[in-house]
Amino acid sequence: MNKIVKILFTAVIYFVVWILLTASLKIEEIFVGIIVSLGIALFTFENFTSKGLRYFSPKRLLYIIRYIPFFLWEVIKANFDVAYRVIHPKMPIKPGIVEVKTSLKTDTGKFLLANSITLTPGTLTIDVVGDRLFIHWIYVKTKDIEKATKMIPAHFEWALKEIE
Amino acid sequence: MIDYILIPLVLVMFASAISVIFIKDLIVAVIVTAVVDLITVVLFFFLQAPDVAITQASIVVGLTTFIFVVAIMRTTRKEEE
Amino acid sequence: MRHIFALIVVGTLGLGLFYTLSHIPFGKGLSEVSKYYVENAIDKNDPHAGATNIVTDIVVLYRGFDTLGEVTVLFLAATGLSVFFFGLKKKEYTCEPSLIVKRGTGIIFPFILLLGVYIFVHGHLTPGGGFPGGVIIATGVLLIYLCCRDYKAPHSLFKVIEGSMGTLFVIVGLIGLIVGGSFLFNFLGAGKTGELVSAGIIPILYIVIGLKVGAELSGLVKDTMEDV
Amino acid sequence: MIILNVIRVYAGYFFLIIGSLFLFLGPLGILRFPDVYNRLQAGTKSTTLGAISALFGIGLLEPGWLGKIVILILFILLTNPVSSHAIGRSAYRSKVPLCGKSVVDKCEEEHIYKEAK
Repeated sequence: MNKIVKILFTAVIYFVVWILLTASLKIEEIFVGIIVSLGIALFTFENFTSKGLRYFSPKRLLYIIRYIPFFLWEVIKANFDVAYRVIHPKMPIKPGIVEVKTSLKTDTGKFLLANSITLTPGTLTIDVVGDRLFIHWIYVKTKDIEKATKMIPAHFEWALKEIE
Repeated sequence: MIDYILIPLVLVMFASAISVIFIKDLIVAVIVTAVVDLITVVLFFFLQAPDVAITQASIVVGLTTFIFVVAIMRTTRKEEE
Repeated sequence: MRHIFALIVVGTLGLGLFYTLSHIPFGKGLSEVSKYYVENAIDKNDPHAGATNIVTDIVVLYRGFDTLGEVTVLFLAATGLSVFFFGLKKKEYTCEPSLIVKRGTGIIFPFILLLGVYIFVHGHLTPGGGFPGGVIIATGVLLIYLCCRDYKAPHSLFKVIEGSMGTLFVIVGLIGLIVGGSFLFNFLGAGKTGELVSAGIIPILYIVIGLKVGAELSGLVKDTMEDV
Repeated sequence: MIILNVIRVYAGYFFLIIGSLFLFLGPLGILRFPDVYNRLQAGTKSTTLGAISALFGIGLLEPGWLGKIVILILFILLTNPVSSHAIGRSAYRSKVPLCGKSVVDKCEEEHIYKEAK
């Protein structure tokens, strides 16, 4: 039962991507899309998802919708930050690798958190060991684990905790 | 017009093709070869053969490089004097 | 000494390539064969037409027999490579792949497969076709082999797909021979250009070639990554 | 209606220009910064936003391609940070040193790296 739900969930996601790729709603395109997405979902659902249709709960969708603009704004800020450091003649950098802790449990959550950290101002995930993340920081403000945890991952965890 | 845009590309292609000969680290040489082939992809695209370009891109950048790297992994990485 | 020799070889090849390419009359008038292609492949009443791209018509319908040869050459090359790698010592890996890379691969891999299938299903409508689609599928398999070491690909399935698709290609060609009098004759007609179901046997052949190339190259990747 | 079209086209050009500016900043950072990790930071961030903005500009110029462009943007957001993480991690594992300006290296105290050294 659980397996069928997972396959359905993956097939729905692939089907949406297929429709976006073909950019048409003709009957034959939809037919081929359903066949292809079900066929690929049969092989790959184990690697793709661990929760199945539970990702579609309204609360998660709400948090995803709230997270995306916040995240895009952070990406834009990160770019102006990098631009400032690159163009400034003295290059104001003080790099170092710091350690932070995350409270996210699942692999998908850690993956999303690491991606978000890499794309936001001045930080780059170097490694993940258990619930500890090693982060290269272009301008180290604090060396303390607790303070750094409050400054970097806590920035995103309010949403990712619900999404993961 | 387009011919003049292509001149620097072809020059880079020449330079990388020649530098492959002198590189001692074979992995670096493979990557530079991939650069040469990527420029070929752009040339195909400008000659209005997009399907050839797609095939070239996926085969050259994906598989040829991979097979070279596997072969180097199982022999030696540095070229001997 | 070796370097100078290699330099001379590369220089000669480059000059030859430059000379040849600069003398090809691109778009300056057509030879007899090109004229035939242009007149017949654009004519919508001719059964030898139907794709939105004239190159696709030529490659699949007029030169379909060559494609069969290409697929055979690819099969021989893959077999030869797997024989070459058979029994060589396996490389020891010193560290585990990162959790993030693993998870990212798990999410991205099916979309690569989907893109490959999209490219060869729409081969007669967009640039692309059987070969690029199959190679994209194989690169997806390569990615998952590199990042998830415990992944076991269905190897027997690759063999089954490869064999049956090769047979199907020949069967489609033979049906054309019976119906229209030539190997790979377009017995389904051209249809309405631009639709998904059109261009006769071109989509069928592209799906066959795509699955065959994908299975073949995935088997090659498996042979090189997963030692016996 | 015509005014809307004009706005759309000029917005498309604007996003293309912004995108190419950021794509230019990435290589500049790679040239100026001192070590691998700082260079990766410059490379990842500016290529991500540069590519997204340029693609969005193209999407505005050719509205029929918007579906494909949404997929491309999602893929870039998913894969670009993963690849830079992989490069950074393997650089650290191959013992590429941090630059002289660095103030702290917590990774050094980690046991897996100690065993490797």
